[in-house]
Amino acid sequence: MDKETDPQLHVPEPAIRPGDTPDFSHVEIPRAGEVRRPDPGENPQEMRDLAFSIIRVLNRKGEAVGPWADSLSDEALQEGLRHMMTLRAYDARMLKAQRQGKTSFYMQHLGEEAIACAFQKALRKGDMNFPTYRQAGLLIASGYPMSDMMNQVYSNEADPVRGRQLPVFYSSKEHGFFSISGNLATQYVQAVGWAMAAAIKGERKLSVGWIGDGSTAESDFHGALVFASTYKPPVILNIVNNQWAISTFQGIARGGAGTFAARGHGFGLPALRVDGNDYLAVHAAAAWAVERARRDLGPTLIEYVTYRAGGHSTSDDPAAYRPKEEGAAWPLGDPILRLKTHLIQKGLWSEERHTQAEAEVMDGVIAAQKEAEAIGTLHSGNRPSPREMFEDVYAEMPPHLVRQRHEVGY
Amino acid sequence: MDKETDPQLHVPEPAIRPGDTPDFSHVEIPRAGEVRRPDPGENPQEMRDLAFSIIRVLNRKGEAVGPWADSLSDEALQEGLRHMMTLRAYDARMLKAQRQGKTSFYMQHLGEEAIACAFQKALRKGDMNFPTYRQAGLLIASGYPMSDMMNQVYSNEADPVRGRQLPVFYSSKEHGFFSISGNLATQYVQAVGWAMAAAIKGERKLSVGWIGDGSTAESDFHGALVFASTYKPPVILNIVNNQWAISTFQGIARGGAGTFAARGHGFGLPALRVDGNDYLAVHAAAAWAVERARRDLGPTLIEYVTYRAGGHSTSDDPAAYRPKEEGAAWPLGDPILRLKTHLIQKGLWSEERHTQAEAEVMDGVIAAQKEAEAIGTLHSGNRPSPREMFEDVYAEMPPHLVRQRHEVGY
Amino acid sequence: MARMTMIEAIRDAHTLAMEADDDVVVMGEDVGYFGGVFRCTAGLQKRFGVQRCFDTPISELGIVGTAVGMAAFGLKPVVEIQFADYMYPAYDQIVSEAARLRYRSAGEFTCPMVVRMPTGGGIFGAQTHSQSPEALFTHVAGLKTVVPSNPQDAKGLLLAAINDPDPVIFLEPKRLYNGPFDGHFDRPSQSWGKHPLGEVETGYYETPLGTANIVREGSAATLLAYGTMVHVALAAVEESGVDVEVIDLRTLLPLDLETIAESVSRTGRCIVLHEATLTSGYGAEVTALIQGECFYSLEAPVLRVAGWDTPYPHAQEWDYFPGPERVKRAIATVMEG
Amino acid sequence: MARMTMIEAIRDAHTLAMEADDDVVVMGEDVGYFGGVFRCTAGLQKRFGVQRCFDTPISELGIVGTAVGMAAFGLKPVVEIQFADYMYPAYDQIVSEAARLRYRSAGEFTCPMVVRMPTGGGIFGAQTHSQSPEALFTHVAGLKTVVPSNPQDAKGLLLAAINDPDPVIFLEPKRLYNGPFDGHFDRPSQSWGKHPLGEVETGYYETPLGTANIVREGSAATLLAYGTMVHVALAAVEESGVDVEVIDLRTLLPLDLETIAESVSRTGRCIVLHEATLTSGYGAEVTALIQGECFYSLEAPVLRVAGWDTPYPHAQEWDYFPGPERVKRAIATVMEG
Ligand SMILES: Cc1ncc(C[n+]2csc(CCOP(=O)(O)OP(=O)(O)O)c2C)c(N)n1
Ligand SMILES: Cc1ncc(C[n+]2csc(CCOP(=O)(O)OP(=O)(O)O)c2C)c(N)n1
Ligand SMILES: [Mg+2]
Ligand SMILES: [Mg+2]
Repeated sequence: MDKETDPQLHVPEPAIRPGDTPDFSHVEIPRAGEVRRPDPGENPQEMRDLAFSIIRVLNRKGEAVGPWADSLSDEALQEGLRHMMTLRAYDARMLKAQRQGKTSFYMQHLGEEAIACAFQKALRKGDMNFPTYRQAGLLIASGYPMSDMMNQVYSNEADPVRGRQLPVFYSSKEHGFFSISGNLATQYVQAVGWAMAAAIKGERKLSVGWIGDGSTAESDFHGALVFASTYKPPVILNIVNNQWAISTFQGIARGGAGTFAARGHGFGLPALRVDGNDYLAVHAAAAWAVERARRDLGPTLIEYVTYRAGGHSTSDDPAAYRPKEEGAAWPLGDPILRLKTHLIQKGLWSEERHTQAEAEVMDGVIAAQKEAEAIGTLHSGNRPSPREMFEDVYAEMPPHLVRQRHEVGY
Repeated sequence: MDKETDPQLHVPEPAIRPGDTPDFSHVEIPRAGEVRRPDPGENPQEMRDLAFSIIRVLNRKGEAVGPWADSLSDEALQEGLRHMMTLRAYDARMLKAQRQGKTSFYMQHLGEEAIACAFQKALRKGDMNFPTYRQAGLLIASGYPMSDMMNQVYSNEADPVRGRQLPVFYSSKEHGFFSISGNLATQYVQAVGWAMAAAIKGERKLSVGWIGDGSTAESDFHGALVFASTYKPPVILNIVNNQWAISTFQGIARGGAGTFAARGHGFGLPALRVDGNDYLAVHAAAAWAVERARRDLGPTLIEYVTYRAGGHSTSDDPAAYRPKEEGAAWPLGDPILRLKTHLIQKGLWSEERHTQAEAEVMDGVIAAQKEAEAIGTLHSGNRPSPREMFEDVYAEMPPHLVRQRHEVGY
Repeated sequence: MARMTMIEAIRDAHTLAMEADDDVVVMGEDVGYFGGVFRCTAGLQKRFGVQRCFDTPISELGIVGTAVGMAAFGLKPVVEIQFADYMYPAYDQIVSEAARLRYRSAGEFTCPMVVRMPTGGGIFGAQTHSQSPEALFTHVAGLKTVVPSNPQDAKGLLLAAINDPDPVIFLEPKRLYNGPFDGHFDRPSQSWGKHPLGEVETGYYETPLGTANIVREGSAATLLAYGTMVHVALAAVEESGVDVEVIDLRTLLPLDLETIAESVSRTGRCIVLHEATLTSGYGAEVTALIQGECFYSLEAPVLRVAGWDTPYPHAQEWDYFPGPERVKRAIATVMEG
Repeated sequence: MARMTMIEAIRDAHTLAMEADDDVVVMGEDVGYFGGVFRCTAGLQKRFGVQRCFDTPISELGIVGTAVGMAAFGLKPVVEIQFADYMYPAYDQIVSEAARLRYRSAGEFTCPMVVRMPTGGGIFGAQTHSQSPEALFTHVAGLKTVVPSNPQDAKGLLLAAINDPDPVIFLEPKRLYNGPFDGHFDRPSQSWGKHPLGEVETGYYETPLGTANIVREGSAATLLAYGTMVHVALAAVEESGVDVEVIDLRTLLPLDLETIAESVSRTGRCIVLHEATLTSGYGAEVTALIQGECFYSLEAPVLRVAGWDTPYPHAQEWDYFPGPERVKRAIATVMEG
């Protein structure tokens, strides 16, 4: 044996901290179009390479290149741009509303808009997402009314979840958006259970689990992979790697693994790694995984590489743990800008139309906001009755709750 | 997209069930000596192949061959044989004692003796095992007094854990054997914590986590791999794949992964797969992983391929879920027989010496048993006082427990 | 009517529920091919196929977590946790997810699920095969908690639980699986073969959740028990010669407070029994409720007889188990008070 | 003496413990570089290095599970769970492992560990940032459970907890971090800057676990509270004009039953307050104990004022929170009884 060494705790550290100059040169980024596209039916053991590269479609010039291109029509691309712009405008208004004291809390999607917006377009009615708090794009891309989103954020009388949940914890069965939990990762394994149920019933529906990079460390992530790997139900397991988990960089959760996608290899699952700021790449990867599910070929794990450009939530100030300029230095760019460039390059869009669209989108958001605020905001106007506090604990209210409700005077 | 299919739940089933003829032809077993031995310092990414083969040293003729041979001296091999024989004799006597009503429960090691016995010899004083209930070989190979093991099994007055624990739930800090929990997998992550502590203090000690194939599905397995992969402390993570988890075959826990060792790949950990019925292979793999730990190169994951030849415990009758003859058909043979053949082949042993050793070993076990039974067995003779029931809940007994103890009359 | 052990009654309930409703699926560790380590699901896989009764990986989190997803889809999963002592890895999914899904989605998603688990001691199972964690469930809004004490109730309560639109924790006192047990560990084991409640109604019936059962009428005091302790209570009362009323709570949440309060108001004395650890056990809640409801009728403080505040030991099993001697002493004390 | 918020007091306790003993290590989600989402560990990593204060992956199981291993090695880990609502994934490690290690190894292995977690509501955190799970710990033999209500106690109790040879659950009412809060949500926030208990002893001191504190003497009734509810209690008592004694329990287990029983025997009336869900909450245990200890002195049933048996809602926060109005009504009721 070689010489012994005193052991040390190896605590991973990000390369850069406040005061340093942002540097992403260690992030290996392949050129767009470079990664192969195997047939969805190919043996997962034969496609391990896909977990160590990044599937990209849009190149620097905004062209769609390579085998993952062309999954979307021109109209769909324009719609996609509008969804992302809507989400960004929505975020901006809600952040402001929170600062104005109209609600208690908000979480934005800045820089990550492509992922949920594009993914949703690969699904159909009857499919079910089990989202985290950073996938409102799923609702927007599925046509959920924005005023209802705001009613939820404001916990007003029209809030679909009756004021019970923290802002952004939406729920819509109709739109394939499972009620958000707030406990990280718990819903990842539920997504697998939902797909198992679809398999048991032989119904052609699939489910989608969503999780953040940091949350993959949780137990439910393992439970999900174990059950998915064992019963092979129609589920897609998405990991949104936005580089940060509040103040903790992704190296802490990832440890010695090269990538999060690699986690799938221990379970024999096909694992893709995708440019999360590339609307086209996200959609193509989603469609590939959806095809696997619809052909009953089993689950797919997908890691989206992106960057959380904003604070974790309105309670967070990222300047305390990363350089302010880090976002601007992020090498995968801005998803809206990239799709816009692509559309312009294709002759489907222009700077003028974009400016106009921005105004239209903002008008829409403001109109929805007016509608919602006319009903009420957290501390003013109509809010759900205290009576509702006691409802839906059970289908039927048991005697002890009736008693407690009476004590409050209802 | 190709044609859609109605999804189905894919429930893995063992190839053979009671009534069928045992058939292990699907188990791929490489020839002894075939698997390469990389330098322990080699990049884990470069040794993924080791998780998909089986490291073997003893060939059919009982010769030690290949790059993993020669980690043990002649004396050590003879000692190893004696340890395994002792464990088997101990098991036989304790099973009988349980049937005679001398205790409530017992769990045997039949067919798996090599793993813990050989592994222990790669450790040194100060190292700590976090074992499951099927690693009594660690105690035997480290010279723990057998009568104390029996005192524990009998829950008598001399039981080191004061009658509090189920039989076989030993504990010995001195012998590097952490108190057994009974909740599967929980101690796997504790082993990582123990090694983190050694790393924090810079003390040259390592820890070893032990887990069964079935138990790798538990959350703590993931927690252990996440923390091990992140902080790279001196820990060895052992998986004993004995093909069964009570009535459930290993395919249920393993799902779509080729092997349990492959679980390490998602975390960037070096992962070995070893013939668990080959004393020499187990020791060599252990020594390799120990070298990694002592050089502060980080954790190692090892899967031992073996077969649980007996029932899960005295409460189990495996004939209900697998053919009775399956054990005999197991292609990796019997660990004692294989080491014996090797020693004979080397001229270090003979049938006569073996018969004589068997008798000696059994005498020793019986002598220990007499000693223990003179103190008492579960339902007869001296047992720990009910007073002890209230001790060690806390370092100092709080008032409410003193009160309760008084109620019992102590 | 048919003679059944509690195991057979539970199996019968599964079978009837699965026959009645295709959406009922059963899963857990060793429950499929083998039929469960206590045989409660034996035969189901053969009868209903691997898609409706199957073995799972050893992950209580995974079992309950996937069951929540299945229930949200529209199935009615009935899952087995091999021993209650092993439910902790699933506790987050039970407490944070199953229990709150209806509430947080305002009824849009629901979780009609049953989590069965064997509880209690008396089989020399030590700390990891003897626990009674009911209080960890009764504290959680959104859950119902049921503990049967005999085959007839076990079947009817399980059918009611499976049919319930909300998550139900179904705790099965394993010491009662094969026969009633009154705590006299030194006497021969009883079987359900001769016990009146081993005579079980055939066919589908439900025993409504939330109704207690007065198993022995009496006037001198009220003894509240559930699970194994019902039988201990009955034995202790007979041996004490005091005319104590014994109530089998059957459902801990919702609790049949009316029946209890009526009895205690009448008798003026009350003892609450359970095997679980005393401090913050379910007996605390019952005691607190009774002293509130019946304060002016109480002649003596409500007494609790429960497991000691220690882990469940192996060799000292019978020193730990709250048997008839302790209950008799409590009866004497409460009658003096 | 020095002016401190509760956050600063907790930070000070960490610093002093780490200075005094190299074996004290601190870890948790965001506790390292950033210093914790509530800043309770700010500065520790810089001062003591990454080997003694570091960020962990988001795995409460992993945090507590590795801490158990570290404690068994001989360290004294102090870990933070970001919100008590997120402790469930670690519950198995706490209950089955940390709490029972000394017992099951007969003292050979021990677990001197502190698990800190912010609890309680009042910050519009809804169901996943508002819970008070103390009863889930007090039911578990082998754990101690502590809830400070002010900076002076928080520091002394935390130092005592770190120095304790057994696992201690340390619950920090997050609504008290920056100032006392008496439940009058519609009045301006208070800070610790002017509160007498914001004046904290400098240097190392321990506030012994298991001793309650009479924070207001009185003769008409006894109000038992802990954490945020201590301040609610005091406000309600002042406003009620009734001469109620207020006791801050500080440690729930072990409980200072002597001080409580003495008080209730004297006043004959008692109210127990907590923010957690009523049913099977810690108030049930205290009520059960008091009706046992003080039965013959009680003039009225012990009353519990607690959170409703629902998840903690967002918009209805102040309908849920047991504020001074509810406490005043309880005082009136108990005085009538
Ligand atoms: C079980 C649990 N633990 C901790 C938290 C607190 N928490 C909320 S978000 C968060 C970070 C999550 O990071 P990541 O998974 O990367 O998602 P992101 O916020 O980056 O989208 C933490 C620690 C929680 N909500 N649930
Ligand atoms: C948390 C938990 N769940 C379930 C059990 C019940 N149980 C005891 S052993 C066992 C099978 C374990 O199989 P494996 O991990 O393969 O180990 P082996 O018995 O084969 O050595 C089960 C399910 C337990 N002890 N703990
Ligand atoms: Mg993230
Ligand atoms: Mg096994």
